[in-house]
Formats: sequence, structure tokens, C-alpha cells
Amino acid sequence: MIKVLFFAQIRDQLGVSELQMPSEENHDVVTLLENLQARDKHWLSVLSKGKLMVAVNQTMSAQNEKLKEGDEVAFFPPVTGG
Amino acid sequence: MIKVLFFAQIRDQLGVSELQMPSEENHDVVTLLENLQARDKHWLSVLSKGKLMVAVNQTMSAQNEKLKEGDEVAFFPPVTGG
Amino acid sequence: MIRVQAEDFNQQVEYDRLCVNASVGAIVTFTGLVRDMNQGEEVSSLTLEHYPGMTESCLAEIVEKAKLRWNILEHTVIHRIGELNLQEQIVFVGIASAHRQEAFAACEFIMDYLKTAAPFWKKEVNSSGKSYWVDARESDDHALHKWSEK
Amino acid sequence: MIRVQAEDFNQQVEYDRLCVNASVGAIVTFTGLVRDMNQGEEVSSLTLEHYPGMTESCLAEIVEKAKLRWNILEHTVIHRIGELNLQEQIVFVGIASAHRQEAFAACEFIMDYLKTAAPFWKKEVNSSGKSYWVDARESDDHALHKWSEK
Repeated sequence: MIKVLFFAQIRDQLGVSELQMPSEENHDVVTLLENLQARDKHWLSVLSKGKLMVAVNQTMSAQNEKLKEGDEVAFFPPVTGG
Repeated sequence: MIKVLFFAQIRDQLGVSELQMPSEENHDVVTLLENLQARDKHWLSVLSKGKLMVAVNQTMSAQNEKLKEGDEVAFFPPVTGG
Repeated sequence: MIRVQAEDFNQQVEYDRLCVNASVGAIVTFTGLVRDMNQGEEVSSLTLEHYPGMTESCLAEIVEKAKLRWNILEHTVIHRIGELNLQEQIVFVGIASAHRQEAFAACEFIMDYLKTAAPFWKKEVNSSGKSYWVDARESDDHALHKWSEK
Repeated sequence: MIRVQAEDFNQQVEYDRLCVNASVGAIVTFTGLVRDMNQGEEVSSLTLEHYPGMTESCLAEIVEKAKLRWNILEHTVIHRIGELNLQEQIVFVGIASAHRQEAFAACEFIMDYLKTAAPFWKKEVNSSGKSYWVDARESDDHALHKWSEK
């Protein structure tokens, strides 16, 4: 499985902070994102608007990053710390 | 009279920290400097070598700055604080 | 030293940690505070969320990048999380170097990267009690440009 | 606040003075220390001479110049005089602003000008007990260029 995390307004809007997705059907970030967007209209809307950042195994990643069993993928809005 | 001050290595080398010069014969900084250099070979040498900075009434000044009775003129090497 | 913590920190304690040895000639510190106005809203408090684990490794990576460019003798990066009130300290970056130019550059570089790359998010509460997520600022992206030009 | 003094100063006290109000979002501080090596000499102590009267007005003028360029909410400049031992604090510049870019720029600007315009002179004593006046550094003159380019 792939562990998927959401942070900040993405998590608030989806009402979910963490879920598992099968690694077989999600071999890269863009496919995983498409599968999440396909859940329903609300998910599509939340995961399509604005700039979405992605981290794979806690490192900032591109959308074409490959995924494998046990990976941790996080989706979040642009950071606003400091 | 014009009050003349020397700081740091200039003062150490001249062995004088302060003296008075008549304002009548020292109507600008360059004339004052020439009159000081004319004292003897040692004064000429100390007041000719390296970069000499000048302040008139505690403000950094150019060599052509005019002087008047009661002015305070300081000669010192480039600053090294901070 | 890199710390992500809910607790406040003391300036003197953090400063003293940076004076590690007699080669230190310059210490530059940056402290970010919760201020009363942000993006046109009157702020009364904020909550800082982060991505545990990634935050620490991301800050360590930013410091490593700075160390490749400047001679840093000691560094401290502290970022607070959780609820913070008006005027509270949010973030601290302290750099000890032999010379001032290095300390200034490294400190500002780390702040500029932290602002755009470290996984922290601010949710503010305004004076009417409304809470909202803070938008990322374009000026923070622009601030990075000066480091690629050199 | 501008102070020229023989006494040491405390980082926390100076920091607290800069947090004047809730508009402060960023505080940058610079501290210069007596370091063990300078211009190839092993330093054991130094004496700081200054031009009383002119020093204070010169520092005030530098701060005014900075205030024309950046929005500074609070400033502190402290320069010590007299004899200072290895690792002692020499100079402190603290700037409080709404935003970090202003605080960084103003703090570095003030240090760059102080280094080349404020009438202080350092006489060092090296490890063999020899004392000598420190030479001005060309790099300090160069540091001023960045402020005229903008």
C-alpha cells in the first residue's frame, strides 16, 4: 500500500488527513493524484485548485515521480511558515 | 584659534593628541595640513603617508573645507571599528 | 542545531550556544514574530501546523545548502508549532561565522528557503474570531532569486 | 538607541528593547566579537579608541540614512570602547521591522557604513605581547558598493 497524507487547507477541505491506496494501481504521483481526483466532484475540486505541492517519502517531488509499495506521499498547499 | 586633534597611530607617531593653531593662517584644511607638515621632517612624514582622513567639527570633510575661528579639526587614519 | 518545538525559546541562551569558539567574529540572528497585521487582516493569534519528520529533514537540508556556500561555524534553526499569540516568537535562525558578510548571507538564505520549502502552514485567527489559512506570498518566491543570480 | 560604552551588554535585554509593539514581525541582530585571528595575527586582546562626540553623531547619521531606505520600527546600535579580551562582544546592531527583508538590509547597511565611516580604531595585542594598530580592510570599502547599486 501507499500511505497518503494531506495537510493544512487540503486536509480541512477533504476532511481526511491520511489514507491508504494500493501500490499496484498507483505507480507514479500523477496516477495517484488522478485516482484521488476521481473519487468524487468534491475531491476533484479540492485537488485541482491552486498550486498543489507533493512530497514523496518526505522529500519535495515532481508529479512524474515513481511510486512503490510502502511509499509515503503527501499533498499540501504552498508552505507559509517562518 | 583652531583646535587640532590627532587619533590612533597618527597621534602615537606625533606624540601629540591636541594642539591649537591660529585661525588667521589656516583658512582651510589643506593649508592647515601644510602648516603642520612644515613643522619638521617627522611631521611631514607622518602626515603624508597612507590615507589620512579629516573631520571638521566632527563631520567627515574634504581637504578644501574652509575653516574659521573656533573650529575643531581632527586628522586620523582610516577607521577600523565594528 | 535544528529544533521544531511548541515551547518558546530564550535569545540569550540561543546566542550563547552560537559562541562556540574563539574563531567566531560575527553572529547574525533572525527572529520572526506574530505581528498584528498580515495580508490586510488584524491578527489576534495563529496556529502553526507542520509535517513531522519532513520538517526537520527539510531544515537540515537547507542548512547544508548554506554550508556549501559560506563558512558557517555554528548554526541554530528553531521553528515553533502549535498555537501562538500576538508578539510571540515563531522562528529563530542564528549563524556564527568568522566574518559578517558570511553570517548575514547565510542567515538570510536560510530564512528565504525556509519560507518557501519547509512544510509549515499558518492558520490565523483575526480580531473578529474568524480563522483562515494564510496564503503563500509571491514576494517569498521572488526572494529566492537573489541566491541563484550569484 | 545608540550607545558608545565600555561596559558589556546583554543579548536578551537588547532584544527585548526591540520588541516595542505588535507591528514588529522581524528582528535581525548583528554582534561582532573579538576573534582569535585577524589579518594573519593571533589576537589575544584589543583596545578600541574612538573620537568622543563624533562617534555618536556619526552613528546617528548612519541610522538616519538607513531609515530613509527602509521602514525601521526600532533600532539599537551599541559600540564598545576600551580594552576587550578574546571572545568579548564589540558591537551590536539590532533592527526591528514589519518584514524580514527590511530588517536584514538595514542591519547589514548600518554595519557596512559603521565599518568605514564611524571613528573607531582598533589596536590589537598578539599572542607574543606585541601591540599594533589594525589596518583598514579594502573589503570593507567594497562592501559599501552594494548599497549604491540599488
